[in-house]
Amino acid sequence: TGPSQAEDKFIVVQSTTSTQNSGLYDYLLPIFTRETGVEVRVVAVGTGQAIKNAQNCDGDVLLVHAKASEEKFVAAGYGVSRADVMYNDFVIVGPGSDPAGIAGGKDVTAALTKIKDSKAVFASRGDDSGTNKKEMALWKAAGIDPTADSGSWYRETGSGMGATLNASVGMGAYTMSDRATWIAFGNKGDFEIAVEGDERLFNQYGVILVNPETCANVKADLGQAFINWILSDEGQSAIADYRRDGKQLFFPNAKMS
Amino acid sequence: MHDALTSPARQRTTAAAPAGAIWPVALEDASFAAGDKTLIDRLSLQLTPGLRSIVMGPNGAGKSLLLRLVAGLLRPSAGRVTFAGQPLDETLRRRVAIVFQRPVLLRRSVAANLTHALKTYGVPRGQRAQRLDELLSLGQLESIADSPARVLSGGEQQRLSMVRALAAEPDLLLLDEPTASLDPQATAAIEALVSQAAAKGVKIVMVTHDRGQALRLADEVLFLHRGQLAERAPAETFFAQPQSAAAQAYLEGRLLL
Amino acid sequence: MHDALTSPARQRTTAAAPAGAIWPVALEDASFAAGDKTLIDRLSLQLTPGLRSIVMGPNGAGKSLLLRLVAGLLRPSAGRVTFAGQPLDETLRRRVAIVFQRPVLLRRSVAANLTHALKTYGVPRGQRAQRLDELLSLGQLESIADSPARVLSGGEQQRLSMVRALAAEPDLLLLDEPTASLDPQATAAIEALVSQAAAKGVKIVMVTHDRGQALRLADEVLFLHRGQLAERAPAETFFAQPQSAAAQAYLEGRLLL
Amino acid sequence: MQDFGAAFGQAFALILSGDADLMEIIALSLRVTILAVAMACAIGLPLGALLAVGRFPGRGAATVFVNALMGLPPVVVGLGVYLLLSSAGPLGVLQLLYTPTAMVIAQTILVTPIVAALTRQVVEDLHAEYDELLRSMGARRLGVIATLLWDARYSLLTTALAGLGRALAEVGAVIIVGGNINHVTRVMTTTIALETSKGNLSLALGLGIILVGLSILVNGLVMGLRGSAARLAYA
Amino acid sequence: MQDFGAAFGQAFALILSGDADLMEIIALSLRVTILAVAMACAIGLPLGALLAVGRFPGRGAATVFVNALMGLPPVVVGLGVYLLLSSAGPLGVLQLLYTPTAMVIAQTILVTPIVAALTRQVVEDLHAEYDELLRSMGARRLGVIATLLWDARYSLLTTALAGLGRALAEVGAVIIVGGNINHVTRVMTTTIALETSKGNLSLALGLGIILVGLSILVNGLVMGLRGSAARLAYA
Ligand SMILES: Nc1ncnc2c1ncn2[C@@H]1O[C@H](COP(=O)(O)OP(=O)(O)OP(=O)(O)O)[C@@H](O)[C@H]1O
Ligand SMILES: Nc1ncnc2c1ncn2[C@@H]1O[C@H](COP(=O)(O)OP(=O)(O)OP(=O)(O)O)[C@@H](O)[C@H]1O
Ligand SMILES: [Mg+2]
Ligand SMILES: [Mg+2]
Repeated sequence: TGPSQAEDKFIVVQSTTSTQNSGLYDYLLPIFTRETGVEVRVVAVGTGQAIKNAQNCDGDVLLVHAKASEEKFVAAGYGVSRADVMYNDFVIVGPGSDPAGIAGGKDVTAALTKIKDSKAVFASRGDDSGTNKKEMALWKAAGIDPTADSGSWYRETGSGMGATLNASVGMGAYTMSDRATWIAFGNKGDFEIAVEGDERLFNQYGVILVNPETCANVKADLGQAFINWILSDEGQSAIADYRRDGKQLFFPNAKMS
Repeated sequence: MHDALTSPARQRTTAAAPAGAIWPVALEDASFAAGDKTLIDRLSLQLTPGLRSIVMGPNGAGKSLLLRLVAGLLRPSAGRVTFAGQPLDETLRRRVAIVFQRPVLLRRSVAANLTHALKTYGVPRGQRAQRLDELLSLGQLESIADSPARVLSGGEQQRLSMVRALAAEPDLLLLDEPTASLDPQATAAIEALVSQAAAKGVKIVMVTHDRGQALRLADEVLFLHRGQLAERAPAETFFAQPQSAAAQAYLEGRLLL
Repeated sequence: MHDALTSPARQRTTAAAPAGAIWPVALEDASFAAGDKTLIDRLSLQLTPGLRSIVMGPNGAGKSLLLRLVAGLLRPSAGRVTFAGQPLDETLRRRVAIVFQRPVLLRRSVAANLTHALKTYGVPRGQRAQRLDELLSLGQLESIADSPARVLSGGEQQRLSMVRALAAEPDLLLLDEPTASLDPQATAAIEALVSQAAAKGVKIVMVTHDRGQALRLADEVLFLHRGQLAERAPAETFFAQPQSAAAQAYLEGRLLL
Repeated sequence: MQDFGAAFGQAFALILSGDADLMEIIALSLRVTILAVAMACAIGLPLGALLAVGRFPGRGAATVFVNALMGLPPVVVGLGVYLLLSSAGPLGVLQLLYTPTAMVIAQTILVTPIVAALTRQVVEDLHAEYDELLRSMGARRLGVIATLLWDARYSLLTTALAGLGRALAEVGAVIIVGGNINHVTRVMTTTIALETSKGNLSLALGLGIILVGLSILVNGLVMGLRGSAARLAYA
Repeated sequence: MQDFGAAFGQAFALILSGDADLMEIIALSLRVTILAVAMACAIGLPLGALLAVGRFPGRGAATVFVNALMGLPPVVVGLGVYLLLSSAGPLGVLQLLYTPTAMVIAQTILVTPIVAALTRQVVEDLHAEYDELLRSMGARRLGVIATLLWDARYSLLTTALAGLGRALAEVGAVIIVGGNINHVTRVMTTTIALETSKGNLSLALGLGIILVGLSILVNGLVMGLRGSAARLAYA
């Protein structure tokens, strides 16, 4: 069980795996708990599952990165309001041998086209997550329907980011990952970032308080306190301070009103 | 067995007389078939208290099956077995005890086997210790009370089965070759016990191949052959002048086919 | 049993004479203890071919344990059991067969039990069918060859165990009350078989409580009492003038303590 | 291959360090598992025995059903329990989701069919031997079950150990209903899954080695106790 | 509660639709599971029997070890096999990672200890009865094992079914070594996990119901065959 002083004062945050796997929470949350005495319990699952769990009132705060879904969530009355918290970006990673010859590029659609043309193996999460949705949008922008080749050069792993990265390394396949997960990832093998910096690879995280009117059990005060803190200067600078291997993983961009 | 005072007959008088009559016990055209073999063949038979009935017949004649039918352990495939006109029910069941040809003993000590039986027969907890001592002494089992029952010698196992059945204080006692592995002394002791019990009103139905034993104990003999009752006669008549060819051949040790 | 031509003795002559001598079979100060009980107590004994040895003694004397020690199924806790001076080894083992007091039958049909034994005894596949027929007829088991062995009547089980042991064509045959549940005809048949086998040179060691049987079969009697060899004498001497008090009491059916 | 070496290294380093977080996680793993197995035995042993000795219509179907439930997918059990315990679910008011209790419930559901199905087999085998005796004694159903369970207790240990193995190794259900919340519902298997998804494969493997070591320890303890019990008592 | 209703609805709709993807997934699930259980039995039955009848030093320890391996965490097995088969691993040249073969290997490793441990118990119980007879007949070790396995075959069915249940329900190992790749290595359990992570809980549950139905079908079939076999032959 958790620290005894917070036995009752805790909130549940439904979140994605990237924020958890990158170690951000392990850095961030103790600071908040120290200041407020409120324990934050993170349930890190796929974005879809996190939203579904929040719809079922099994959390006080939702922190994910799928803006369209988040706005739908609020519009449907499940959440009070949505606020930007921070961003990072997606990168295309691949084996050092770079079979598709895309390394060093910046244009993501060009890179995807090369991958398809060379039939280099590409691992997609294929799980409807925020990352997956972004990837599909990029394919579409490149005018490619990769799912037609699913099972051959295009492999849908139907798994989380970490599992998909493990699979990519195992298969020598390109894949798209958020930068935070990639930097923190421990099983890189000879993999390197091939494509980065395209502004279409932008990755926005948002935070939402679950609506206490739909969900009577939501701890609105504590949840709001957490949201206020994370959006505050203090919380934002804490996010900015978090580094792995000397690299900043998340860039705060809250617009406090 | 050396202590007649602890015979079951004495104990019977101490137990409350059980309600419900069981006499006559009757087989009415009862058959028992397994596969396409008719092993007991439309057998009709009445048993009433009093006479000691000895069942004889060649190996495989159906003696053990007959005892099982009477004990309600087998359901006749045709015809019926009745107790005072009724089928055997739970309340009557404990008034019939059977000693199997091949002892079945629990994976427990000798004493625990008997305690289990006393418990099952509904002897109140407070009386069990005393009854246990009586039964152990009755079976001359005191010195091996704590041995695992399944390592006992053949004769010891038979004696244990015997006193366990006596613990039931039955009205009808079915014995399947209870002295087959006993030494002369134990055989004599069991025969004495059987006679005592009979004298107190317990109906005895006993299978034996031992002609001498049958002569000593039998009031009447039931001779089974190929699942049928070939002959039923007072003991003297049977041994002096067996009527059926089968019984004649059996008694002379000739091959029966 | 009705067909002397198929006796094991005849078949022995057809099998290749096994190498290695087993005689004399000797117990040298052999003891067997379980827990703190000494069940066989420094017993010394030599068995040589020829005389039919009948083992007698009260229930629990240790007769079955003695047979198990000789058969190499129990390891003496002190002393040793030797065959021509050597401990029993794998090659000698098949020259000793034992029929247990309580038949142990495989969960198979009668025929399959015998086929299994023939296979185990190393009878070549081509000869098994014929040997099987011989054994079935020897045990009068033809009509129940396809019955599951474990539903056989007590006598049928004993006959099956008996012919299974004969299938081994042993030099030493250990029989533990092999006729205890047999009808007079089957008893006579087994006794005839035993005599025939003995006549052909098979050493017989047989336990029985049946004085008549002992008188008919015994060349010599070994009388066991409390795990010790109380008396060993030619049959006539033993029954006419037992030397030990224990044997006297036993023969008279008196209580032995 | 160096990963395997690294894994053993990590395992030893972790154990030797006596890391407080690790100890907490191990303790919770054991607590949840042992509770779940105890509950599963409390239900599964009598249930399995009933299937073995009962003579009621539908017994064959019930047996097939219980056997089939050995193949209950953990994720499905996790989902089912989640839906029941979720605030939106019928038992939401109990506020059990994301607690160790929820994990115990999910594991109990997973393990009970295993215990029941294996118990049925063991007890049925023994019942074949005891049936006629117990019926001839007029033993009631409950007495029969008690007798059989007691006399088969050494064989049933293996059944319980099979359930223990399943519970100890299980991750799919507990991660859904427990949420793998740090310091609250994080157990060995969910930690291993987390480290795997972080790509810390040798750490994950190291934790796995510790978990297997734990399993060996518990099994050794149980078999040791069984041994002494069998030697001591024959009641 | 409406989720449960929806789940059953989804399950039926899916089955009735005869969806080709679903059929492909079910077929692969069955293929992988049955192969793995067959291999696990081929290894586990004799191994368990050997543990039951053998009299060799270290037998007790080996038994504890096999029992403990029933608690092998699937994720750990998955990782181990992944590291062996990955391109960087010692068996990388075989190119087996992310193939059904890899899944069969992982499941075989998971199921074998279960089959072996349960077999040991069943065979040991029977051996207690047959031991003296078989020794007196001079039966060799192999013959003893063959005799015991054959005579215990009906009891051992439950053992195999326990293994089957485990394999059918397993997700942690196959998702790592199979990769849950659509049309290649996607099986029922990995699909359920995927739909769960998408938040399609009632679809996931529906698939779970189909999987349990499958398990019931297979178990029913096996028990039915067993019944007819037992009735027909007593060889
Ligand atoms: N379930 C069964 N299936 C097939 N045959 C059976 C079954 N039960 C008994 N039998 C056969 O029925 C016959 C009668 O068996 P039973 O045990 O009653 O004989 P018995 O008269 O007691 O003989 P014994 O003196 O040898 O004990 C035997 O031939 C036996 O093989
Ligand atoms: N493993 C054991 N542990 C404890 N006692 C045992 C064990 N095996 C046998 N005994 C005891 O040893 C004694 C001798 O047993 P054994 O079976 O040799 O007797 P027996 O002479 O064959 O008697 P019976 O005529 O009744 O068959 C018995 O009292 C029995 O209870
Ligand atoms: Mg009989
Ligand atoms: Mg004996």
